[in-house]
Amino acid sequence: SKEETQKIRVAEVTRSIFYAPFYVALENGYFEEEGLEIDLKTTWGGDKTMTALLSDGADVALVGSETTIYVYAQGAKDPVINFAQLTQTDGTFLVSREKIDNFSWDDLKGSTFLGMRKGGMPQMVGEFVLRKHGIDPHNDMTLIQNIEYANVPNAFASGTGDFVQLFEPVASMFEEQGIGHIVASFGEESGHVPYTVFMAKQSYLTDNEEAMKKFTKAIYKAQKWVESHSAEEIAKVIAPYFEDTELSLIETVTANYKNQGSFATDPILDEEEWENLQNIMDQSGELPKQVDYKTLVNTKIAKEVMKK
Amino acid sequence: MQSFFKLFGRRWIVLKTERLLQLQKSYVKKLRKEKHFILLMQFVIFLSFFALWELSSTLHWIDPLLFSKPSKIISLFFEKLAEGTMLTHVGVTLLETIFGFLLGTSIGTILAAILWSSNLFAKVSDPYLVILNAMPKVALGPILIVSFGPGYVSIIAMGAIISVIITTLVVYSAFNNVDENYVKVMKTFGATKWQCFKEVILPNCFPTIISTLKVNVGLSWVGVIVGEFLVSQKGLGYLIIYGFQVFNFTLVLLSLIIIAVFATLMYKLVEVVEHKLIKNHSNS
Amino acid sequence: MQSFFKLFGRRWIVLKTERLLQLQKSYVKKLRKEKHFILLMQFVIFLSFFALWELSSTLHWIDPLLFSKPSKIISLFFEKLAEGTMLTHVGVTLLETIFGFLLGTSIGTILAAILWSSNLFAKVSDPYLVILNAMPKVALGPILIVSFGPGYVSIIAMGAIISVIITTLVVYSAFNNVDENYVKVMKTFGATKWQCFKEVILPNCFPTIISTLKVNVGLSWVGVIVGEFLVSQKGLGYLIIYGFQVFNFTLVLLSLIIIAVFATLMYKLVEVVEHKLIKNHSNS
Amino acid sequence: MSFLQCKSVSHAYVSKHDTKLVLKEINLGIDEGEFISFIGPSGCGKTTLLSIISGLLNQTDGDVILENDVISKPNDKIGYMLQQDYLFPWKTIEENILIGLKIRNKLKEKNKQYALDLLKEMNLAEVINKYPGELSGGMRQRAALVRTLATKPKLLLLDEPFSALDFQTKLKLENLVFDTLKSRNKTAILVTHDIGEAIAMSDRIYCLSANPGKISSIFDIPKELRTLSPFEARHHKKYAELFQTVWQEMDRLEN
Amino acid sequence: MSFLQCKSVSHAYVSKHDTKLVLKEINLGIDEGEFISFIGPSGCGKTTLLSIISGLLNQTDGDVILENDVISKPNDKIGYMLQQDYLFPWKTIEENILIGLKIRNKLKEKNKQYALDLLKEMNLAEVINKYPGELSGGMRQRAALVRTLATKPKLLLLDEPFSALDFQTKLKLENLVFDTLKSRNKTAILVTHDIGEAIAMSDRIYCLSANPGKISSIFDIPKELRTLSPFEARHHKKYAELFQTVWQEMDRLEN
Ligand SMILES: Nc1ncnc2c1ncn2[C@@H]1O[C@H](COP(=O)(O)OP(=O)(O)OP(=O)(O)O)[C@@H](O)[C@H]1O
Ligand SMILES: Nc1ncnc2c1ncn2[C@@H]1O[C@H](COP(=O)(O)OP(=O)(O)OP(=O)(O)O)[C@@H](O)[C@H]1O
Ligand SMILES: [Mg+2]
Ligand SMILES: [Mg+2]
Repeated sequence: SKEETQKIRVAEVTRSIFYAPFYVALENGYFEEEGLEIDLKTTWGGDKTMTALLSDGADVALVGSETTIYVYAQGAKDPVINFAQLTQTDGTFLVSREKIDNFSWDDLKGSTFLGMRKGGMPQMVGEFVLRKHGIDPHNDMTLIQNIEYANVPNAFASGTGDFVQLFEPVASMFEEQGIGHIVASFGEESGHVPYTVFMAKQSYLTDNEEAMKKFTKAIYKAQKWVESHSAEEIAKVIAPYFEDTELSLIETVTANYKNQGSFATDPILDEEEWENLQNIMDQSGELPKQVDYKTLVNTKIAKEVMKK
Repeated sequence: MQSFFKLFGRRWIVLKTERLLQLQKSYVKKLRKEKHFILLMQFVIFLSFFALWELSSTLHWIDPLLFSKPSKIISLFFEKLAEGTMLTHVGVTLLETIFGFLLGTSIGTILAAILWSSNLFAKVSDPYLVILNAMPKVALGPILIVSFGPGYVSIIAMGAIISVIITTLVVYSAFNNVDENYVKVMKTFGATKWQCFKEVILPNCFPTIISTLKVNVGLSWVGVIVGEFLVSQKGLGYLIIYGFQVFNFTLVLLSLIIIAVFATLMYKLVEVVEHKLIKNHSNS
Repeated sequence: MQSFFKLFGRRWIVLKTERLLQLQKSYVKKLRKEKHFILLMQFVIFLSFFALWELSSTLHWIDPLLFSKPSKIISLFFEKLAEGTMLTHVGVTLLETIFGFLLGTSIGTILAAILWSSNLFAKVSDPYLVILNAMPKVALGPILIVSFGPGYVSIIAMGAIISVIITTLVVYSAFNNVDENYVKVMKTFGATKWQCFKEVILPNCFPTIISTLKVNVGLSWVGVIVGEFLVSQKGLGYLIIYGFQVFNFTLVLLSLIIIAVFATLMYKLVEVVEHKLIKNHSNS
Repeated sequence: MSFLQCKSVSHAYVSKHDTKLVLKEINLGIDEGEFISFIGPSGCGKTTLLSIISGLLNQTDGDVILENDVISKPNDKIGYMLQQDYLFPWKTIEENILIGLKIRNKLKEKNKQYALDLLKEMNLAEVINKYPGELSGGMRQRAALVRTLATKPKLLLLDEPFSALDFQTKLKLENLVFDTLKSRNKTAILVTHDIGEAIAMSDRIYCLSANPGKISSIFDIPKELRTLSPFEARHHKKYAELFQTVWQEMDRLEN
Repeated sequence: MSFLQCKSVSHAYVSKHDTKLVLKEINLGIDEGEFISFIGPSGCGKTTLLSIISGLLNQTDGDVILENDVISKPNDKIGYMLQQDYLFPWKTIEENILIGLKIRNKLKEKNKQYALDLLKEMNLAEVINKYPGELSGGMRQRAALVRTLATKPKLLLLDEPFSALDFQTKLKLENLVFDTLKSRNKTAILVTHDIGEAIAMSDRIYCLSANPGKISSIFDIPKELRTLSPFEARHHKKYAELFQTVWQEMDRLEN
């Protein structure tokens, strides 16, 4: 019903340019158009985001799909269901300390690699990509995986490691400052995965199906807008969400992501992506058990929204 | 020689007040000189620290990206101040800390009173108190988030929980260490247990309670910062985490400095309150 | 009535030793009964806590996903023990804590001695010490990683840094509060400042130093856990973070329980050492 | 029957590891208005006996009877003054001296006036709003006396009230206390280590021996000394004689 | 010239807000072997004077001369005993009594033996390995005396050494200290509040008046009393007379 606005509490896993379409939806008023009021909260880290969702501190979470598998594997009675995809590739980049003109993945052999913490999506994708290029992450190089997500950049900047796996905008910043050089994108290498997805408890989805449809519709609208606009235009719209980042940097980063097709163009989480995710998790030894696509993914909402 | 002394002695009597005044004057002068020297030294240290920082950052002796530099921090500070966001962050953290602090102290004191009132209860709960006390409370972060949700409540709970057990133990031991002769005096007048508590035990331990406040302020800051590291949208701990996220070390260091300033102010405030309240308490 | 007393008095003399023994016996009996009751109550509390937990988790009064349940925790414990990984984690954290603790205490004591030796230096550094003391040290975590690199050193540094200033302040104030008459006695024998320190100041403050140990153990745990939250791939703090990350709350709670056990053991150990060392110290 | 009677009072402290008989069959009777002293070696049970008489401690055996009432808990008629003043440092002198009336719910204007008059009599009127920490030892002890007397007890128990004072102050306070109590016809029991004090102030001295504490001898003070103020008594020749006798008795008890 | 001479010794404590003249022109001479007492109201500067004589405190004016040496810092020839024993609780009695020799680097077998003999003389041989906390007040004070005497000072400064003890113990210790010092021909200065003690122990009494502290009167003790032990002296008739005189002087000084 459009007369009354419904409030939806969203917990995002972090504040990142990677989630540009979401901020576009907020900033361009797509949610308001649908009669939704979004109460956005940043709950740093997948663990806290999922906890917020499970302990009813939030209605919808924006976080990696792997968490839904973890939760399901622990025997949740009311599992968390993925219903709208936001990003479809990994968002990290491979940054090297020295400038390398003709980078080949073999350069990583024998080096010290500063990776992400165990159990998270970036780490799993990182190892997956390395393996894909014939590198055994635990034997062919010195792998440092002990650092909390937010502290990885400063560990690298203060001299640890030859290579580092970094999120934006830090990767571009390092490039700018000459601390490191982006040599590859994990997003390009990983193939499509449900990297960041909107999800909610099953019970919530059932009880608020209409609202969730509206929510997905707003997201879809934003995805189309992002697809059809330049990085410069996008950066301008989302700038208010990144107070302390320079506009030019936002633009660079947006362009990077846009160019490698990180932003999903529609909210549907495909089965192929799902299996890719499980495959990646399995290779890292973090997959507690195989979970059927249908069990944790709701495509009905997205499909209906796209039909209209 | 003796005559010299006689003479001197005599002269001294005549000049007595004058001489004393002179002694006083040179003493005060020495004191003032020392004080000025100390202030100067402190100032020099302060200045050279920041100057060295600025210099080494500018000359790239240290990585300016990681260690920023004072001039940048100051300009960021004014920028944030102009925007008005800094005040909100500081306000949020301060409020959380004060709430956590007051909660922790008052709950701790009440628990101590309950323990005091029932010896049996105290004995039964002893091992649990020891465990709770030894437990590093920051490890409970995840549990708090699960229990209180990811919001202010969790942060304040962290600020409170970190000080509540230690307050209980310290205040309870103070209750028990009250010189029993004070209680004996009360008992000779036929006082009840509650009267003894109200008139003797509590006022006697007031200084201890106030002293725990000083410790608790510090603990509450730790709790709130750790809490804000885990869940927050606003506040100085949030700024640190956020600053890291966007690799803005100027912001991180600015937040650290502001935390240091406010933590110190709060500590000093409690100290002033302590001095005021305890003044009449001390027995000569 | 008087005759009764006479009689009673007489009887009493005869029965004296017997009567005393009986008094003693009934007293000891009462004590034992109370002790048993207390143990029983403690056990009942312990049991009902875990039973209630198990029950409410099984019956879904609380979300078993978030709060796990004791039976699962226990089985996970044995599983991890069989794998042998648990021992490594515990060992790592314990070592870090012990190192941090020893470092913090010894550096703090040395700093206190330096402050004591130079009054001027103490006065100059006073405001800086106040700021450093009030500063919530956990906020410095990121800075430590930048300075000491992402590894054990940072964690141990965190465990040490969190206790070093408070040790300095407490021990320095103890040094200054030594009854000056003890020093006066030394001075009448023409003792130097160093002799006074060695023979009087330090041994006099030994109990205080040992007492700060008890506080420091707790602080070091906090520092190490926070440190492990930030950088680590082993240790109990790491297990908590990891368990949280993969949403295995059973692991989180198991780690918390193990932390509680070891923190308590370490605290008790220091307490025992304290009692042993202080025994002869106390003046009657 | 006497004003106060102890009948075969015995007391044993029971602890986990042993039982110590501290008082053994103390029998004594004190008439109204008498001033009695207990002396004896340290640890012989003097404080214990006072605590029993005051009703703060329940004896193992025997009875304490005050004006036909058996004492088993603190009683309005008894005032107890401890070795140190134990004024409450966080209360003003006024609050301190009125605490007894307050606890007993007798804070009527009349009683309050009585206490304030006593304070004036002790030359403490001008410190009424000060805190104990601001007073000298002698002043504090006097305030403590006022606090004890404010509730108008008939029997005063004084446990070494002067031992923490310096010699001159002590001599002066002895006189003051003596006059105050005599003029109000209070009955008093004084515990002291100072033989001279016992002789100078009291009508009768009970010497206690230790392990277990029992009455080993009783000295009646000659009339000549009784009527004198303590300070004067100390310079009477009978004083020196009696001092020697008691000293020897004490010496015997201690070895 | 006397053994010890104070020449126009004055002292003022200077603080931030005011300067207090505590001692004003103290002139005195003490011969070797003499036993001198200082008495005076609290705060008249007795401890200050002792500190100056001991060299611990530097006077504002005047000179202290001991056997022709000007005293300006602690000196081997002087032993100082404080009001309480201040034995180090963390050291055994043996370590305590040898600390002076240790500090002065004189821990030779001969000196050590001297200290241990003294300890035996004081009846403390069997507590040599105990800690001060396990001793009674009198024993502790005796141990403190041994500690002071162990370095063989020629001049002893005693600052109210008996004030924390109970009456009997005090009388006994007075005798012991008196005998010990006399037999070794030590010179001694005793500070006390107890007029009786001053009369019983010393050869001469200096009465100090307060604000600023100066010598207000000197009492020479009659020969009859000097030769008696303190305990006996207290019962001599000249004692009572002198007591009255000094008492009145003190009373005058205090008001
Ligand atoms: N609460 C108690 N529990 C066990 N023993 C006690 C207790 N109070 C006193 N005693 C013991 O009883 C004995 C008598 O103690 P009490 O205090 O009555 O002696 P006192 O004559 O007053 O000694 P003092 O002259 O030193 O004051 C002492 O040996 C003491 O150790
Ligand atoms: N270090 C100091 N600084 C300032 N004033 C002091 C100091 N020491 C003592 N005084 C003051 O000097 C005066 C004399 O002190 P002193 O201790 O010498 O007196 P006293 O005669 O020994 O007193 P008492 O009999 O109480 O021991 C007192 O008024 C005291 O307050
Ligand atoms: Mg007693
Ligand atoms: Mg003095």
